[in-house]
Amino acid sequence: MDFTLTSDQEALQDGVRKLCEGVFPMERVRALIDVGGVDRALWRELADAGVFSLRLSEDDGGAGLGMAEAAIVFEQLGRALVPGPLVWTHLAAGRVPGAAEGDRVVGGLQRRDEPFVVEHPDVIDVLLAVDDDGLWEVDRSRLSARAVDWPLDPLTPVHVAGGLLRGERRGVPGDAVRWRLEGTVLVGAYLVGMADVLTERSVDYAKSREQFDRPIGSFQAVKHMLADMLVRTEVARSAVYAAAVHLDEPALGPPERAVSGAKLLAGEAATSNAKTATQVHGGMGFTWEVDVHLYLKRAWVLDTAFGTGDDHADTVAGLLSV
Amino acid sequence: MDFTLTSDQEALQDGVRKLCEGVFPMERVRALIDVGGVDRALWRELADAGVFSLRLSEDDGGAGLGMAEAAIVFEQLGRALVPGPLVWTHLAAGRVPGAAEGDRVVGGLQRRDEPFVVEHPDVIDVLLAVDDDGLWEVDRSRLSARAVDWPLDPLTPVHVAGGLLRGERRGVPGDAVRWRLEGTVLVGAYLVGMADVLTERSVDYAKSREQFDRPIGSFQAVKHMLADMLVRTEVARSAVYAAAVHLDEPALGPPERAVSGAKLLAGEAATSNAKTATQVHGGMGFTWEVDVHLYLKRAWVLDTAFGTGDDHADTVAGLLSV
Amino acid sequence: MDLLWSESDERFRAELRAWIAEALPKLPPEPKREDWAARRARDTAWQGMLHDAGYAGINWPAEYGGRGASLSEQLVFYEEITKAGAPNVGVSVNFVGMLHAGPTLIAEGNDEQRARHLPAILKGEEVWCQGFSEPAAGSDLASLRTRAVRDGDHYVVNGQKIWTSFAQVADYCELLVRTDPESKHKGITWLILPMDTPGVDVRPLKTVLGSSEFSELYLDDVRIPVANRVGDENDGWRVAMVTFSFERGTSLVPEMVEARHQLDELARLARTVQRGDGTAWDDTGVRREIGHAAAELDALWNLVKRTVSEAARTGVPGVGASVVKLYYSELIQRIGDLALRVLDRASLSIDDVYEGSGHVVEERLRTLALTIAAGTSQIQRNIIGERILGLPR
Amino acid sequence: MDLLWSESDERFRAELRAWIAEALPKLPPEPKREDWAARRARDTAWQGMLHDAGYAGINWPAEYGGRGASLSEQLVFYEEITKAGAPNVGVSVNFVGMLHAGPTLIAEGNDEQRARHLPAILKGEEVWCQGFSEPAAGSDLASLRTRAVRDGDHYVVNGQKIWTSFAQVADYCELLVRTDPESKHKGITWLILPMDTPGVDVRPLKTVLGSSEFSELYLDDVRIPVANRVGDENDGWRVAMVTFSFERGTSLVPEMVEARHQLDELARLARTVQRGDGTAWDDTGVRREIGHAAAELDALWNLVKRTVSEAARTGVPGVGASVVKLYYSELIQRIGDLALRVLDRASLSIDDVYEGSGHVVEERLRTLALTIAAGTSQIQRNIIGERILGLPR
Repeated sequence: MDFTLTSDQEALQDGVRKLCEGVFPMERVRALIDVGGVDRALWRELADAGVFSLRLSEDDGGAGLGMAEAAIVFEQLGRALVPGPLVWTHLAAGRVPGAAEGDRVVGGLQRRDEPFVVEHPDVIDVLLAVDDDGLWEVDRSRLSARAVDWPLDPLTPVHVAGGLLRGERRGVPGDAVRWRLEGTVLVGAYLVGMADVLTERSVDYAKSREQFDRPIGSFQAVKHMLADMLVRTEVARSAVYAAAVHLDEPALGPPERAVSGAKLLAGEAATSNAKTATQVHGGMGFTWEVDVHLYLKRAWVLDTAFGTGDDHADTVAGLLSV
Repeated sequence: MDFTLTSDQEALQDGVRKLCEGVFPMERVRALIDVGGVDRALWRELADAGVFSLRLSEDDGGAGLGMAEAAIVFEQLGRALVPGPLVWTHLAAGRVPGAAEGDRVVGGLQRRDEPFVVEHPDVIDVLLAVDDDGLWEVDRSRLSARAVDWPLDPLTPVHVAGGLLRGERRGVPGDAVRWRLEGTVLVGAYLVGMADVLTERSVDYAKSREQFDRPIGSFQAVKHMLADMLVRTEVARSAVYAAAVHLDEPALGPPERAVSGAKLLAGEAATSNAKTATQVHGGMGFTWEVDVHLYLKRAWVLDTAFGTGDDHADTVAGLLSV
Repeated sequence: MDLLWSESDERFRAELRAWIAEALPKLPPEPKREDWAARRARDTAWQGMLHDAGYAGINWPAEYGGRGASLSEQLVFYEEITKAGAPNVGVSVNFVGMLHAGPTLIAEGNDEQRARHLPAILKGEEVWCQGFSEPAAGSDLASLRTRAVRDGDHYVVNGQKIWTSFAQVADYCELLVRTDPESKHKGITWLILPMDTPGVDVRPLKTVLGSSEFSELYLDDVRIPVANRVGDENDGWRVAMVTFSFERGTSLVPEMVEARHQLDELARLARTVQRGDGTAWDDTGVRREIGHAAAELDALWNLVKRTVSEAARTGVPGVGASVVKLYYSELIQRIGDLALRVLDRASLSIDDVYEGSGHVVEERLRTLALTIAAGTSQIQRNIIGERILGLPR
Repeated sequence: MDLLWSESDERFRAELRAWIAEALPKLPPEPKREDWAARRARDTAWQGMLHDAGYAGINWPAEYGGRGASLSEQLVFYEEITKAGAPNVGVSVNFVGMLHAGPTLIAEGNDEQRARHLPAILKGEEVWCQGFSEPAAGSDLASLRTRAVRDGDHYVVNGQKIWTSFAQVADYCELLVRTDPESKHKGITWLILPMDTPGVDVRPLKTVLGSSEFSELYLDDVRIPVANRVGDENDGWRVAMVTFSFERGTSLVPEMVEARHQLDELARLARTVQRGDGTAWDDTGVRREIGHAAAELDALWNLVKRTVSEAARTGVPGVGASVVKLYYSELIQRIGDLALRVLDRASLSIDDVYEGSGHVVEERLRTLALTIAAGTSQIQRNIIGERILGLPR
C-alpha cells in the first residue's frame, strides 16, 4: 500500500503537463472553437505523445501502461481543457484502426434514452455506440441528425439524433462493460484536472484583485469558498485515483463502486468549482474573455458523460453491503 | 392586499409574547422536563389566555379569530419553546370537551406507517388519531405501547405503539382534511418562532463572545451564517403567514400548496437555524446548560409532525401547473 | 394580513389585461438577439404604446407624467405584463432610463433637466445607459476613478466604465465621476452624458452568453456641460443612492413572475424527458426538488408582498428587500442546475431539443450574473449582518 | 499508486485478527454510559491486554515501549480493532494519555518523566486527561489565562479549565498554564498535574447527550513541582503542538472506519423502515443520498491512504490531513441528518425502535461536536486558505 505517485508516474504527469502547456495554451484551445474542437495536426501531436496508445502493449505500439497512468494523463488534459473526443479515441485505440495513431478521430455515445446527442459531429471519422449488447460502429450515413446552432459549450459542438441504428459490431458485451468503467474514470480524471486548475486560477485572481483596499482573497467569505474548492478537488482526486487503481488491480475486488463514486465526486467538484470560480471572478467571470465559463460549460457537458451524478449515486447505493 | 399585521394582530402578538415571557421563562420550561412536558396549572394559564379557544366563536367561549391569529400565537409559543401537545389541544377545542378550557390535555397523531409514536403519553387525557376516514379518539386502554427511556427531545417524552386501534369517531373525513391543514400551519408557525429566537440568541452570543480579540460576530464566516439564519426565518415566516391567510380566505383558492410549502420551509428554517446556532455557540452549544440543544431537538421532532419536508415537497410538486 | 386584491386593484388588472390583449399583437416580433437597433425600436415602440394608454412610468409620480400607481397596482402591473409575455421594463433597452436615471432626475434633477428628459423617457423617445462600474471598482463602487476636471462651464472627463448595458443604442448615460481624488464617497459627482459627445468610445463586451448587451465605455477628454450635473459637486454618491429607495421592494418582481412561469415549464419538461421506462418526473428525488423550489419561490413572492405592504404603510420596505435579492438570485441558480439535471444530455444544446429546453439552459447562463451584479451575495450577507442584525464590522 | 496491502501488512492483519478474536471475549461487557469507574476498569484492562500481546502504543517508537508499527500497519490496526467492535483508543478513557500526553513526553519529556509515565500509560495503569481549553479560550486557545506563579520549586496555579474528558477517573492532567502574562503564545508552559493535588476541583459538565464525560476543572492555589514541567518555561505552546505532528493523518481513522459501518447500518435501516407500500429504501431521493454519502466516505478513506502514504514517504502528511478533518466532520453530520430523515417518527426515540436506530440518533447528537472541537470548521477553512493556498490573512 503506497498510494502516492511513483517516480515514473510523476515523470509522466510532468511530461503531459508540459506537452499541454506547449501545444494547448488557452489561446490555441479557444481557436479550436472555430474548427469544431479538433485540429488534425494538434490531434496527431497528442497521439504522438501516446495519449491514445499508452495502454496498448509495446508490441502494439503502446507503452503498456495502466488506468492509473491514463488517469494521470487525462487529469492534465482536463487542466488544459483540451477539447475533442479524447476519451472515446483513447478507448478505441487498438480496436478502431488509426485511432491510436491519431489518424482517425473517434467519437462515441452511450445508447440510453433518446434523443441521442452526438458530440463533435463534424470532425469525427467514426462514431461508436455502447449498449448492453456490446460496442457498435454507427453507420452515420443512415443517421437522421439535426445540427445544433448554439451548443452549451462552444468547444463541444453537437448534433441531435434519433433512432440511432447499430452498425458494425466492434466489441462484445464484456467489452462494453469494461469501456463504460474505463470511460467513466477517464472523464472523472479530466474533471478533476479542471477542478484543480479552477482552484489555482481563482486563488491567483483573489490574491491580485483588490476591493475595499484589500485583496479579495483576504475576506473570509472568499477565502472559505476557495478552501472548499481545494477540498472538493482533493477528495475527488483520491476517488479517481483509487478507481483507476481498482481497474488495474483485480485483487482489490469489483471496481464498480469505486468507479461510480469517482465520477460522481469529480463531476461535482468540477461543476461546483466552476460556479465558485465564476463568483470569485465577479463581473469578469461573466465575460467571454475570461476562461472560467469555458470550464463551467465543459464541466456541465462532462457531468452528463458516462452517466450522471444521479446515475452513479444510485449505483453506489445499490452496492452497499446491508 | 395588505400583508402586514393589523394593529389587533400586533396587539395579540405582543400579548402572547409577554404571556410567554411571564409564564414560560426558560428555567420554567426546563423544569417541565421532570413532569412529562405539561404542568396542569401552567396549561390552564394558556387556556385562560385563549391559546386553545381563540378560533371558537364568541358564543362558544372563543374569540372568533382565524388561522392568521392562531399562527401569530403559535409563533410566540415556539419562540418560548412551550412544550406539550399545544397544536392537538388547540385543534380539539370545541370538539373534545374540556380542551378549550385547559381541563383536558389532548394529544394526537397521524395514522400513517407503523410504529406509531405517541408524544407526551403520561400527561395527555385524550389521544386522537387522524386518518383518511376521519378523526378518532383512541382507546388507550387497548393500546400496546412501550415506554421510551431516552427520548430525542427531553421535553417530548414518547411511547412507541403498534397496531393503533380506532376508537370513538370525533370527525368525518372532511374534518380530517381540515385538521391536517390547520395542524400543519400551526406547527409551521411554531417552528418559525423557534427559528426566529435562535437567530436572536446567536446574534447576541456572537456580539459578546470574543476570540482573537474580536467579537466572533465580526468574522465574516460567522456573520454570514447569522445572515442566513435571518434570511431563512423571513422566507419561512412569509410562507407560514400566507398559508394561514389561505386557510382563512377561500377566495384565494385551494390552500394545499401554500400549506405544504410553509411547513417545508419552516421545518428547514428551524432545523438549520438550530444547527447553525449550535455551531455559533461553539463548545457551549454542546452543553446541556445552554438552551440551543433543546431547540434543536424540538425542531427535529416537529420536522416530522404533520408530514415531513419530503412529504410536503412531494405535495407541492404534485400541485404545480404544467 | 390580507392577500386578497382590493376591488380597485382587480379593476385595474381587468383593464390592463384587456389593453395588453389588444396592444401586444401590434408589436413587431422579437428581433434577433444581437440586433440592437431593432430591439431599441421594438422596446421604445412598446414604451410609446404604454405611454399613450396611460401606463408609462407605473411607479413615477403623476406630476412627472407617471401613472403614480399604488404599490399593489405595481405588483399587478408587473404580474400581468410578464404573464402576457409583453416586454418587461426590467429587461428593456431603456431599463436604466425608466428605473434609475428617470427616478433620479425626479428626486434630484432641476426643472430644466426634468422637463428635457422625463417626458422623452416616458414616451420612448430617449434611451439611457449607466456609467457607474469600472474595471477596478465593482463591489467597491465608491473607489471609482474616472476623473472629471472643471474647465470653465464644462467638466473634462477621462476614464473607463464597464458593464454599461445597451450603450450602443443609448442617447444618454448617467455617469458617476470623481471630482475629488482626496475623499472616497464624498468626491463623486453625477453627470448627464450625451452619448454623441466627442471622446466617447463604446466597445461591446461579450458575455458568457456570447452576446454583447454590455459595453465598455472609454472616455477621452469628454467635455460635459456643468449644467448637466445632477445635485451638487461631490454629492453624486448620495444622488445615485436615492434611486434605490425608489424601488421599495419591487425591483425583482418581473423576474420572479417569470421564474414562477419557468418552474412550471421545468415541471412540464420533466414530464417530457424520457428516462428509462418513464420520464424524469417519475424520479422522486428530482420531483421533490422541483416542489421544493416552487415552495421557495411561492414564499419569496409572499415576502415581496409583505415587503411592499410594509413599504406602502411606512414608506420603507423593511428587511424583506435585502432578503429577496439574496435569496432569489441563489434560488434561481439552483433551479437552473435542476433544469440541467432534468435535461441531462439535452442540456448540451441551447437550441431547443424539447420545446422550451433551450430557454432554460440559456437562463442558467444568464442567471450566473445575478449573484454578482448589484452587490454580490457576499456583500448582501454583510449588509444583512451589519445593518439588520447589528453585527460589528 | 498501489492500494494492495503488502504481504507483511496482511500477515500483521491475520495475527491481529486472530488475537482479537481470542482476547475480546475476555473483556467484561460495556458498562452503563455514566459509570466512569467501570469504564476506566474496562478500558485499562483492554490496554493491559494489548500491552501483553505487544500491540500497545501502535504508533509509539519501540524504544519507548511502543509497537513502532509502520503507518500502513497502523491503518490495519485501527481497521481491525474497529471492525471487531473492540475498544478504540480514540474513545478510550485514556485517549489523552495514548494520543497526546504520551507522545508529548516521548518528544519533549526528560528521561525521568518518560520512565515514570510511559510504561504506566502503555500498561493501562495510568490515565491522563487534558487541561487545555478555558471558558474564554476556545478557538483562540493561546489566549488562555490560567495563571502559574513560581514559588520556589513549585508553580502555584489558579484558574479554570473546561472540556476535560474523563477527569473523574484520571490520574494526571496535561496542563497548559500562563507563566508570562505579557506575551501570548510565548508565555505558556506545559505541566504534569497529578489529579490528587490539593486545590483541584472536578465538576462534571453535562453535554447535549445528557452525559458527563467532560468536566470543568477549577484550580485553586494548586502547587505543582517545577520538576513536572515538560520543556522550558514559556515554551509550552510549541511543546503542545509537537503532539499534532505525531498523528500524521491517522487521528480520524477509527472514527471513519466506524462511519463506514454506520452507513451500511443506515442502508439496512432504510430497508427496514416501512414507508407507504414499500420501505424508505424505495425512495429514489433518499437512496441516492445514501449512495452519495458512501461515495464521499470511500473517497475520504482513500484520501487518508494518500495522506498516510505521503507521510510514510516524506515524513509530513501534506494537505490531506486538514482536508479530512474538515470534510469528515461535516459529512458525518449530513449522514446523521439523513438517518433522521430515514427514521422519520422513529427518530423521536434514542432507545431502539428498529434494531440499531437509537444508535444513529445518538450519533447525530454526538457528532455535533466534531465541527467545533479541535478547531471549528471555520478555523479549518482559514488554515486551508492561508497555509495551503497562501491567501492573505
